[in-house]
Amino acid sequence: MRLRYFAWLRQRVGVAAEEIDPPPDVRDVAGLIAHLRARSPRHAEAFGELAVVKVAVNQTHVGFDHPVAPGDEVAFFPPVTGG
Amino acid sequence: MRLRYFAWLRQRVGVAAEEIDPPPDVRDVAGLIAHLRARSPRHAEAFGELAVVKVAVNQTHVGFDHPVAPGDEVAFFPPVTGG
Amino acid sequence: MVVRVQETDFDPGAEIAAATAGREDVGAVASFVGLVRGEGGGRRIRAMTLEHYPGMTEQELERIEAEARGRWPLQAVTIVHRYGRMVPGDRIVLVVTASAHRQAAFDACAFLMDWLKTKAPFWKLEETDDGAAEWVAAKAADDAAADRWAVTR
Amino acid sequence: MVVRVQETDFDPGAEIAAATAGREDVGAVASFVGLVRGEGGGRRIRAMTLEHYPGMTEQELERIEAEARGRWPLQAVTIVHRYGRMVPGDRIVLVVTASAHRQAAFDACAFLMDWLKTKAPFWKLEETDDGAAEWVAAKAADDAAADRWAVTR
Repeated sequence: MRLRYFAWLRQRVGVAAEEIDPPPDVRDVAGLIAHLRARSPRHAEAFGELAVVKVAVNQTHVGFDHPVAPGDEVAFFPPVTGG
Repeated sequence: MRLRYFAWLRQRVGVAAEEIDPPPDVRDVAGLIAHLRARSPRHAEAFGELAVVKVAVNQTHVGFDHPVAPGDEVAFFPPVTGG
Repeated sequence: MVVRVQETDFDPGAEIAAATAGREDVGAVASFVGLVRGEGGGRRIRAMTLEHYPGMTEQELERIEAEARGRWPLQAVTIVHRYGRMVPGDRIVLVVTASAHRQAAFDACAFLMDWLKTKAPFWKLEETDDGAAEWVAAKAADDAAADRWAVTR
Repeated sequence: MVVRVQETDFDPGAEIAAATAGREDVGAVASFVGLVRGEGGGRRIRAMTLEHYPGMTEQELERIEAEARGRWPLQAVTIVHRYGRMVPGDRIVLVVTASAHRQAAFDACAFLMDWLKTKAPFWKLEETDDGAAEWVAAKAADDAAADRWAVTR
Protein backbone atom coordinates (compact mmCIF):
# COMPACT_ATOMS: atom_id res chain seq x y z
CA MET A 1 0.00 0.00 0.00
CA ARG A 2 1.40 3.37 -1.03
CA LEU A 3 0.81 6.31 1.32
CA ARG A 4 1.19 9.93 0.25
CA TYR A 5 1.16 13.02 2.43
CA PHE A 6 0.66 16.65 1.42
CA ALA A 7 1.17 20.10 2.96
CA TRP A 8 1.58 20.12 6.76
CA LEU A 9 0.73 16.42 6.95
CA ARG A 10 3.80 15.73 4.80
CA GLN A 11 5.90 17.99 7.02
CA ARG A 12 4.69 16.38 10.25
CA VAL A 13 5.13 12.80 9.04
CA GLY A 14 8.50 13.83 7.57
CA VAL A 15 8.16 12.03 4.23
CA ALA A 16 6.11 12.72 1.08
CA ALA A 17 5.35 9.04 0.50
CA GLU A 18 5.96 5.65 2.03
CA GLU A 19 5.18 2.03 1.22
CA ILE A 20 3.63 0.03 4.04
CA ASP A 21 2.19 -3.44 4.45
CA PRO A 22 -0.53 -3.02 7.08
CA PRO A 23 -1.81 -6.03 9.07
CA PRO A 24 -4.91 -7.74 7.67
CA ASP A 25 -7.20 -6.22 10.33
CA VAL A 26 -6.69 -2.80 8.70
CA ARG A 27 -9.74 -2.77 6.44
CA ASP A 28 -10.72 0.89 6.14
CA VAL A 29 -9.25 4.40 6.35
CA ALA A 30 -10.07 4.71 10.07
CA GLY A 31 -8.27 1.42 10.76
CA LEU A 32 -5.30 2.57 8.69
CA ILE A 33 -5.07 5.84 10.64
CA ALA A 34 -5.14 3.92 13.97
CA HIS A 35 -2.35 1.72 12.63
CA LEU A 36 -0.30 4.74 11.49
CA ARG A 37 -0.73 6.54 14.81
CA ALA A 38 1.01 3.63 16.53
CA ARG A 39 3.79 3.63 13.91
CA SER A 40 5.81 6.63 15.17
CA PRO A 41 5.47 9.78 17.28
CA ARG A 42 5.56 11.84 14.06
CA HIS A 43 2.62 9.87 12.64
CA ALA A 44 0.79 10.24 15.95
CA GLU A 45 1.29 14.01 15.80
CA ALA A 46 0.31 14.25 12.11
CA PHE A 47 -2.93 12.42 12.81
CA GLY A 48 -3.66 14.27 16.03
CA GLU A 49 -6.35 16.55 14.60
CA LEU A 50 -8.57 14.35 12.46
CA ALA A 51 -11.13 17.12 11.85
CA VAL A 52 -8.64 18.72 9.44
CA VAL A 53 -7.41 15.53 7.76
CA LYS A 54 -8.85 14.60 4.36
CA VAL A 55 -8.22 11.37 2.54
CA ALA A 56 -8.23 10.10 -1.03
CA VAL A 57 -8.04 6.44 -2.00
CA ASN A 58 -6.71 5.88 -5.51
CA GLN A 59 -6.99 9.63 -6.15
CA THR A 60 -10.66 9.88 -5.21
CA HIS A 61 -11.88 11.76 -2.12
CA VAL A 62 -13.44 9.32 0.36
CA GLY A 63 -14.64 9.20 3.96
CA PHE A 64 -12.85 7.51 6.86
CA ASP A 65 -15.15 4.49 6.50
CA HIS A 66 -13.90 3.78 2.98
CA PRO A 67 -12.21 0.36 2.58
CA VAL A 68 -8.48 0.13 1.89
CA ALA A 69 -6.68 -2.85 0.38
CA PRO A 70 -3.12 -3.85 -0.57
CA GLY A 71 -2.10 -2.04 -3.78
CA ASP A 72 -4.15 1.07 -3.00
CA GLU A 73 -2.70 4.57 -3.12
CA VAL A 74 -3.92 6.33 0.03
CA ALA A 75 -3.28 10.08 0.33
CA PHE A 76 -3.69 12.22 3.44
CA PHE A 77 -3.90 16.02 3.28
CA PRO A 78 -5.45 19.07 4.94
CA PRO A 79 -8.57 20.75 3.52
CA VAL A 80 -7.58 22.26 0.18
CA THR A 81 -6.69 25.96 -0.11
CA GLY A 82 -6.05 26.28 -3.82
CA GLY A 83 -5.82 29.14 -6.29
CA MET B 1 -31.87 73.73 -31.72
CA ARG B 2 -29.71 70.89 -33.00
CA LEU B 3 -31.44 67.59 -33.80
CA ARG B 4 -29.59 64.31 -34.19
CA TYR B 5 -30.93 61.01 -35.45
CA PHE B 6 -29.47 57.53 -35.06
CA ALA B 7 -29.95 54.09 -36.62
CA TRP B 8 -33.23 53.64 -38.53
CA LEU B 9 -34.49 57.03 -37.37
CA ARG B 10 -31.53 58.59 -39.16
CA GLN B 11 -32.28 56.53 -42.26
CA ARG B 12 -35.98 57.41 -42.28
CA VAL B 13 -35.45 61.13 -41.72
CA GLY B 14 -32.65 61.04 -44.28
CA VAL B 15 -30.13 63.16 -42.38
CA ALA B 16 -27.91 62.50 -39.35
CA ALA B 17 -28.42 65.99 -37.94
CA GLU B 18 -30.27 69.20 -38.65
CA GLU B 19 -30.58 72.67 -37.14
CA ILE B 20 -34.13 73.90 -36.62
CA ASP B 21 -35.74 76.90 -35.04
CA PRO B 22 -39.07 75.62 -33.69
CA PRO B 23 -41.97 77.97 -32.94
CA PRO B 24 -42.22 79.20 -29.33
CA ASP B 25 -45.18 76.89 -28.54
CA VAL B 26 -42.81 73.91 -28.79
CA ARG B 27 -41.94 73.56 -25.12
CA ASP B 28 -41.25 69.85 -24.61
CA VAL B 29 -40.16 66.74 -26.50
CA ALA B 30 -43.77 65.76 -27.29
CA GLY B 31 -44.40 69.20 -28.76
CA LEU B 32 -41.18 68.98 -30.77
CA ILE B 33 -42.18 65.62 -32.22
CA ALA B 34 -45.60 66.99 -33.24
CA HIS B 35 -43.80 69.90 -34.92
CA LEU B 36 -41.37 67.53 -36.73
CA ARG B 37 -44.16 65.22 -37.93
CA ALA B 38 -45.65 68.16 -39.80
CA ARG B 39 -42.25 69.09 -41.26
CA SER B 40 -42.01 66.42 -44.00
CA PRO B 41 -43.40 63.01 -44.96
CA ARG B 42 -40.01 61.50 -44.01
CA HIS B 43 -40.24 62.99 -40.53
CA ALA B 44 -43.85 61.80 -40.27
CA GLU B 45 -42.77 58.27 -41.14
CA ALA B 46 -39.75 58.34 -38.80
CA PHE B 47 -41.97 59.37 -35.89
CA GLY B 48 -44.78 56.96 -36.83
CA GLU B 49 -44.01 54.41 -34.08
CA LEU B 50 -43.36 56.39 -30.91
CA ALA B 51 -43.22 53.26 -28.74
CA VAL B 52 -39.78 52.54 -30.21
CA VAL B 53 -38.45 56.11 -30.21
CA LYS B 54 -36.12 57.18 -27.42
CA VAL B 55 -34.89 60.69 -26.81
CA ALA B 56 -31.93 62.39 -25.20
CA VAL B 57 -31.74 66.11 -24.48
CA ASN B 58 -28.18 67.41 -24.18
CA GLN B 59 -26.93 63.81 -24.16
CA THR B 60 -29.10 62.69 -21.25
CA HIS B 61 -31.96 60.20 -21.65
CA VAL B 62 -35.30 61.90 -20.93
CA GLY B 63 -39.03 61.29 -21.28
CA PHE B 64 -41.32 62.90 -23.85
CA ASP B 65 -42.49 65.41 -21.23
CA HIS B 66 -38.98 66.84 -20.83
CA PRO B 67 -38.67 70.55 -21.74
CA VAL B 68 -36.72 71.62 -24.82
CA ALA B 69 -35.28 75.07 -25.44
CA PRO B 70 -33.30 76.89 -28.13
CA GLY B 71 -29.66 75.79 -28.01
CA ASP B 72 -30.50 72.24 -26.87
CA GLU B 73 -29.12 69.17 -28.60
CA VAL B 74 -32.05 66.78 -29.00
CA ALA B 75 -31.32 63.26 -30.20
CA PHE B 76 -33.82 60.65 -31.37
CA PHE B 77 -32.96 56.96 -31.63
CA PRO B 78 -34.43 53.47 -31.30
CA PRO B 79 -33.98 51.39 -28.13
CA VAL B 80 -30.28 50.59 -27.88
CA THR B 81 -28.91 47.23 -29.05
CA GLY B 82 -25.25 47.54 -28.20
CA GLY B 83 -22.35 45.16 -27.76
CA MET C 1 -9.75 53.51 -15.00
CA VAL C 2 -9.93 53.24 -18.77
CA VAL C 3 -12.97 53.96 -20.94
CA ARG C 4 -12.49 54.00 -24.70
CA VAL C 5 -14.86 54.02 -27.69
CA GLN C 6 -12.88 53.26 -30.81
CA GLU C 7 -13.14 51.90 -34.34
CA THR C 8 -9.96 49.79 -34.12
CA ASP C 9 -9.50 46.38 -32.53
CA PHE C 10 -8.11 45.93 -29.01
CA ASP C 11 -5.79 43.41 -27.31
CA PRO C 12 -7.47 41.66 -24.33
CA GLY C 13 -4.17 40.28 -22.98
CA ALA C 14 -2.55 43.73 -22.99
CA GLU C 15 -5.57 45.31 -21.29
CA ILE C 16 -5.68 42.60 -18.60
CA ALA C 17 -1.94 43.00 -17.96
CA ALA C 18 -2.26 46.80 -17.81
CA ALA C 19 -5.04 46.53 -15.20
CA THR C 20 -2.67 44.88 -12.71
CA ALA C 21 0.75 46.16 -13.79
CA GLY C 22 2.97 47.08 -10.84
CA ARG C 23 0.30 46.24 -8.27
CA GLU C 24 0.37 43.68 -5.48
CA ASP C 25 -3.14 44.27 -4.12
CA VAL C 26 -5.09 42.66 -6.98
CA GLY C 27 -6.03 39.05 -6.39
CA ALA C 28 -8.71 38.72 -9.05
CA VAL C 29 -9.12 39.96 -12.61
CA ALA C 30 -12.37 39.13 -14.36
CA SER C 31 -12.77 39.95 -18.01
CA PHE C 32 -15.26 39.63 -20.79
CA VAL C 33 -14.84 39.82 -24.54
CA GLY C 34 -17.90 40.07 -26.79
CA LEU C 35 -17.51 38.90 -30.38
CA VAL C 36 -19.53 39.04 -33.59
CA ARG C 37 -21.32 35.74 -34.21
CA GLY C 38 -21.90 34.38 -37.71
CA GLU C 39 -25.48 33.53 -36.93
CA GLY C 40 -28.33 35.47 -35.36
CA GLY C 41 -32.03 34.66 -35.11
CA GLY C 42 -31.54 31.67 -37.44
CA ARG C 43 -29.93 33.77 -40.20
CA ARG C 44 -26.32 33.85 -41.43
CA ILE C 45 -24.71 37.17 -40.55
CA ARG C 46 -22.12 38.45 -43.00
CA ALA C 47 -21.22 41.58 -41.07
CA MET C 48 -22.59 44.05 -38.59
CA THR C 49 -22.14 47.76 -38.11
CA LEU C 50 -22.34 49.42 -34.73
CA GLU C 51 -23.47 53.03 -34.74
CA HIS C 52 -23.08 55.08 -31.59
CA TYR C 53 -23.72 58.57 -30.26
CA PRO C 54 -20.27 60.17 -30.02
CA GLY C 55 -19.97 62.25 -26.89
CA MET C 56 -22.97 60.73 -25.14
CA THR C 57 -21.50 57.21 -25.37
CA GLU C 58 -18.25 58.11 -23.63
CA GLN C 59 -20.15 60.10 -21.00
CA GLU C 60 -22.50 57.21 -20.26
CA LEU C 61 -19.66 54.69 -20.12
CA GLU C 62 -17.80 56.87 -17.65
CA ARG C 63 -20.91 57.22 -15.56
CA ILE C 64 -21.55 53.47 -15.35
CA GLU C 65 -17.87 52.83 -14.68
CA ALA C 66 -18.10 55.19 -11.69
CA GLU C 67 -21.28 53.41 -10.60
CA ALA C 68 -19.49 50.04 -10.67
CA ARG C 69 -16.62 51.46 -8.61
CA GLY C 70 -19.15 52.75 -6.09
CA ARG C 71 -20.78 49.35 -5.76
CA TRP C 72 -17.68 47.14 -5.56
CA PRO C 73 -14.12 47.64 -4.26
CA LEU C 74 -12.31 47.69 -7.61
CA GLN C 75 -8.65 48.49 -8.21
CA ALA C 76 -9.09 48.77 -11.96
CA VAL C 77 -11.88 48.93 -14.52
CA THR C 78 -11.34 48.89 -18.26
CA ILE C 79 -14.12 49.30 -20.82
CA VAL C 80 -13.30 49.30 -24.53
CA HIS C 81 -16.18 49.35 -27.01
CA ARG C 82 -15.78 49.37 -30.77
CA TYR C 83 -18.02 50.96 -33.37
CA GLY C 84 -18.09 50.61 -37.16
CA ARG C 85 -18.31 47.54 -39.39
CA MET C 86 -17.20 44.16 -38.04
CA VAL C 87 -17.34 40.61 -39.37
CA PRO C 88 -17.99 37.30 -37.54
CA GLY C 89 -15.17 36.45 -35.14
CA ASP C 90 -14.24 40.11 -34.61
CA ARG C 91 -14.03 41.45 -31.07
CA ILE C 92 -16.65 44.10 -30.20
CA VAL C 93 -16.36 44.90 -26.53
CA LEU C 94 -14.02 44.30 -23.60
CA VAL C 95 -14.61 44.73 -19.89
CA VAL C 96 -11.85 44.09 -17.34
CA THR C 97 -12.39 44.42 -13.59
CA ALA C 98 -9.71 43.96 -10.95
CA SER C 99 -10.31 43.50 -7.22
CA ALA C 100 -8.75 41.92 -4.17
CA HIS C 101 -11.30 39.10 -4.30
CA ARG C 102 -13.02 37.23 -7.09
CA GLN C 103 -16.69 37.84 -6.23
CA ALA C 104 -16.38 41.62 -6.63
CA ALA C 105 -14.46 41.25 -9.88
CA PHE C 106 -17.00 38.81 -11.35
CA ASP C 107 -20.06 40.76 -10.23
CA ALA C 108 -18.75 44.11 -11.47
CA CYS C 109 -17.80 42.61 -14.83
CA ALA C 110 -21.25 41.02 -15.31
CA PHE C 111 -22.95 44.25 -14.15
CA LEU C 112 -21.02 46.34 -16.68
CA MET C 113 -21.71 43.92 -19.54
CA ASP C 114 -25.44 43.77 -18.74
CA TRP C 115 -25.49 47.54 -18.76
CA LEU C 116 -23.49 47.86 -21.99
CA LYS C 117 -25.84 45.44 -23.76
CA THR C 118 -28.99 47.27 -22.69
CA LYS C 119 -28.27 50.90 -21.94
CA ALA C 120 -25.20 52.07 -23.84
CA PRO C 121 -26.13 54.16 -26.89
CA PHE C 122 -25.12 51.69 -29.59
CA TRP C 123 -27.27 50.42 -32.46
CA LYS C 124 -26.53 47.29 -34.42
CA LEU C 125 -27.13 46.91 -38.16
CA GLU C 126 -26.83 43.30 -39.33
CA GLU C 127 -26.03 42.32 -42.90
CA THR C 128 -27.29 38.88 -43.85
CA ASP C 129 -25.92 36.65 -46.63
CA ASP C 130 -28.69 37.67 -49.04
CA GLY C 131 -27.44 41.25 -48.92
CA ALA C 132 -30.19 42.58 -46.68
CA ALA C 133 -29.26 44.95 -43.84
CA GLU C 134 -31.50 45.20 -40.83
CA TRP C 135 -31.44 47.13 -37.57
CA VAL C 136 -31.54 44.72 -34.64
CA ALA C 137 -34.46 45.14 -32.23
CA ALA C 138 -33.83 45.30 -28.46
CA LYS C 139 -34.14 41.98 -26.64
CA ALA C 140 -36.37 41.50 -23.60
CA ALA C 141 -33.87 38.95 -22.17
CA ASP C 142 -31.15 41.57 -22.12
CA ASP C 143 -33.38 44.06 -20.35
CA ALA C 144 -34.21 41.45 -17.71
CA ALA C 145 -30.46 40.80 -17.19
CA ALA C 146 -29.81 44.51 -16.64
CA ASP C 147 -32.82 44.86 -14.36
CA ARG C 148 -31.22 42.37 -11.95
CA TRP C 149 -28.95 45.18 -10.85
CA ALA C 150 -31.71 47.73 -10.26
CA VAL C 151 -29.94 50.45 -12.21
CA THR C 152 -32.61 53.05 -12.59
CA ARG C 153 -30.89 55.47 -14.93
CA MET D 1 -10.94 21.92 -24.01
CA VAL D 2 -7.65 22.66 -22.27
CA VAL D 3 -6.69 21.63 -18.73
CA ARG D 4 -3.11 22.18 -17.64
CA VAL D 5 -1.30 22.09 -14.30
CA GLN D 6 2.12 23.66 -14.72
CA GLU D 7 4.94 25.38 -12.87
CA THR D 8 5.50 28.05 -15.55
CA ASP D 9 3.52 31.24 -16.15
CA PHE D 10 0.78 31.49 -18.78
CA ASP D 11 -0.41 34.18 -21.22
CA PRO D 12 -4.08 35.15 -20.67
CA GLY D 13 -4.37 36.96 -24.02
CA ALA D 14 -3.04 33.97 -25.94
CA GLU D 15 -5.39 31.58 -24.10
CA ILE D 16 -8.41 33.83 -24.73
CA ALA D 17 -7.52 34.10 -28.43
CA ALA D 18 -6.99 30.34 -28.71
CA ALA D 19 -10.44 29.68 -27.21
CA THR D 20 -12.14 31.42 -30.14
CA ALA D 21 -9.63 31.01 -32.98
CA GLY D 22 -11.27 30.19 -36.29
CA ARG D 23 -14.77 30.12 -34.80
CA GLU D 24 -17.81 32.23 -35.64
CA ASP D 25 -20.22 30.76 -33.11
CA VAL D 26 -18.70 32.30 -29.98
CA GLY D 27 -20.30 35.55 -28.87
CA ALA D 28 -18.97 35.68 -25.33
CA VAL D 29 -15.65 34.86 -23.68
CA ALA D 30 -15.46 35.24 -19.92
CA SER D 31 -12.14 34.84 -18.21
CA PHE D 32 -10.62 35.04 -14.79
CA VAL D 33 -7.02 35.45 -13.66
CA GLY D 34 -6.09 34.87 -10.04
CA LEU D 35 -2.93 36.55 -8.76
CA VAL D 36 -0.75 36.44 -5.66
CA ARG D 37 -1.51 39.36 -3.33
CA GLY D 38 1.16 41.01 -1.21
CA GLU D 39 -1.06 41.02 1.83
CA GLY D 40 -3.16 38.33 3.51
CA GLY D 41 -4.91 38.32 6.88
CA GLY D 42 -3.24 41.63 7.75
CA ARG D 43 0.28 40.31 7.14
CA ARG D 44 2.77 41.11 4.34
CA ILE D 45 3.23 38.10 2.10
CA ARG D 46 6.70 37.73 0.59
CA ALA D 47 5.91 34.61 -1.45
CA MET D 48 3.64 31.61 -1.55
CA THR D 49 4.16 28.04 -2.64
CA LEU D 50 1.35 25.95 -4.05
CA GLU D 51 1.68 22.22 -3.53
CA HIS D 52 -0.62 19.89 -5.44
CA TYR D 53 -1.35 16.20 -5.87
CA PRO D 54 0.04 15.33 -9.30
CA GLY D 55 -2.24 12.96 -11.13
CA MET D 56 -5.26 13.59 -8.93
CA THR D 57 -5.23 17.33 -9.67
CA GLU D 58 -5.41 16.87 -13.44
CA GLN D 59 -8.09 14.21 -13.05
CA GLU D 60 -10.22 16.44 -10.82
CA LEU D 61 -9.80 19.45 -13.11
CA GLU D 62 -10.90 17.40 -16.10
CA ARG D 63 -13.90 16.12 -14.18
CA ILE D 64 -15.07 19.60 -13.16
CA GLU D 65 -14.44 20.90 -16.67
CA ALA D 66 -16.74 18.15 -18.00
CA GLU D 67 -19.29 19.08 -15.32
CA ALA D 68 -19.24 22.73 -16.47
CA ARG D 69 -19.74 21.65 -20.08
CA GLY D 70 -22.69 19.54 -18.98
CA ARG D 71 -24.30 22.48 -17.18
CA TRP D 72 -23.77 25.23 -19.77
CA PRO D 73 -23.51 25.28 -23.58
CA LEU D 74 -19.79 26.05 -23.88
CA GLN D 75 -17.73 26.10 -27.05
CA ALA D 76 -14.44 26.25 -25.18
CA VAL D 77 -13.13 25.87 -21.64
CA THR D 78 -9.54 26.52 -20.61
CA ILE D 79 -8.18 25.89 -17.12
CA VAL D 80 -4.52 26.56 -16.35
CA HIS D 81 -3.34 26.26 -12.75
CA ARG D 82 0.20 26.81 -11.60
CA TYR D 83 2.05 25.16 -8.71
CA GLY D 84 5.38 25.98 -7.07
CA ARG D 85 6.68 29.21 -5.58
CA MET D 86 5.19 32.54 -6.65
CA VAL D 87 5.61 36.14 -5.50
CA PRO D 88 3.04 38.97 -5.21
CA GLY D 89 1.78 40.05 -8.63
CA ASP D 90 2.37 36.61 -10.17
CA ARG D 91 -0.49 34.90 -11.97
CA ILE D 92 -1.71 31.67 -10.31
CA VAL D 93 -4.76 30.46 -12.18
CA LEU D 94 -6.65 31.13 -15.39
CA VAL D 95 -10.15 30.09 -16.42
CA VAL D 96 -11.55 30.94 -19.86
CA THR D 97 -15.08 30.01 -20.93
CA ALA D 98 -16.57 30.65 -24.37
CA SER D 99 -20.24 30.47 -25.26
CA ALA D 100 -22.76 31.91 -27.69
CA HIS D 101 -24.17 34.16 -24.96
CA ARG D 102 -22.68 36.00 -22.02
CA GLN D 103 -24.69 34.52 -19.14
CA ALA D 104 -23.45 30.98 -19.77
CA ALA D 105 -19.85 32.17 -20.15
CA PHE D 106 -19.98 34.21 -16.92
CA ASP D 107 -21.74 31.53 -14.87
CA ALA D 108 -19.44 28.73 -16.01
CA CYS D 109 -16.35 30.85 -15.31
CA ALA D 110 -17.53 31.72 -11.77
CA PHE D 111 -18.55 28.10 -11.14
CA LEU D 112 -15.11 26.80 -12.15
CA MET D 113 -13.30 29.39 -10.04
CA ASP D 114 -15.44 28.66 -6.96
CA TRP D 115 -14.66 24.99 -7.43
CA LEU D 116 -10.93 25.55 -7.96
CA LYS D 117 -10.69 27.64 -4.79
CA THR D 118 -12.47 25.07 -2.62
CA LYS D 119 -12.15 21.60 -4.06
CA ALA D 120 -9.04 21.34 -6.24
CA PRO D 121 -6.19 19.52 -4.45
CA PHE D 122 -3.87 22.50 -3.93
CA TRP D 123 -2.33 23.66 -0.67
CA LYS D 124 -0.92 27.10 -0.11
CA LEU D 125 2.17 27.84 2.01
CA GLU D 126 2.62 31.57 2.70
CA GLU D 127 5.94 33.16 3.54
CA THR D 128 5.64 36.37 5.53
CA ASP D 129 8.19 39.17 5.71
CA ASP D 130 9.55 37.97 9.07
CA GLY D 131 10.64 34.72 7.38
CA ALA D 132 7.85 32.56 8.79
CA ALA D 133 6.12 30.08 6.49
CA GLU D 134 2.60 28.95 7.26
CA TRP D 135 0.08 26.65 5.64
CA VAL D 136 -3.11 28.57 4.87
CA ALA D 137 -6.29 27.23 6.49
CA ALA D 138 -9.42 26.71 4.37
CA LYS D 139 -11.86 29.63 4.35
CA ALA D 140 -15.53 29.24 5.19
CA ALA D 141 -16.42 32.04 2.73
CA ASP D 142 -14.93 30.05 -0.12
CA ASP D 143 -16.87 26.94 0.85
CA ALA D 144 -20.07 28.97 0.89
CA ALA D 145 -19.30 30.27 -2.61
CA ALA D 146 -18.81 26.74 -3.93
CA ASP D 147 -21.92 25.50 -2.16
CA ARG D 148 -24.02 27.94 -4.22
CA TRP D 149 -23.62 25.53 -7.12
CA ALA D 150 -24.67 22.41 -5.18
CA VAL D 151 -21.68 20.43 -6.37
CA THR D 152 -21.78 17.40 -4.14
CA ARG D 153 -18.51 15.71 -5.07
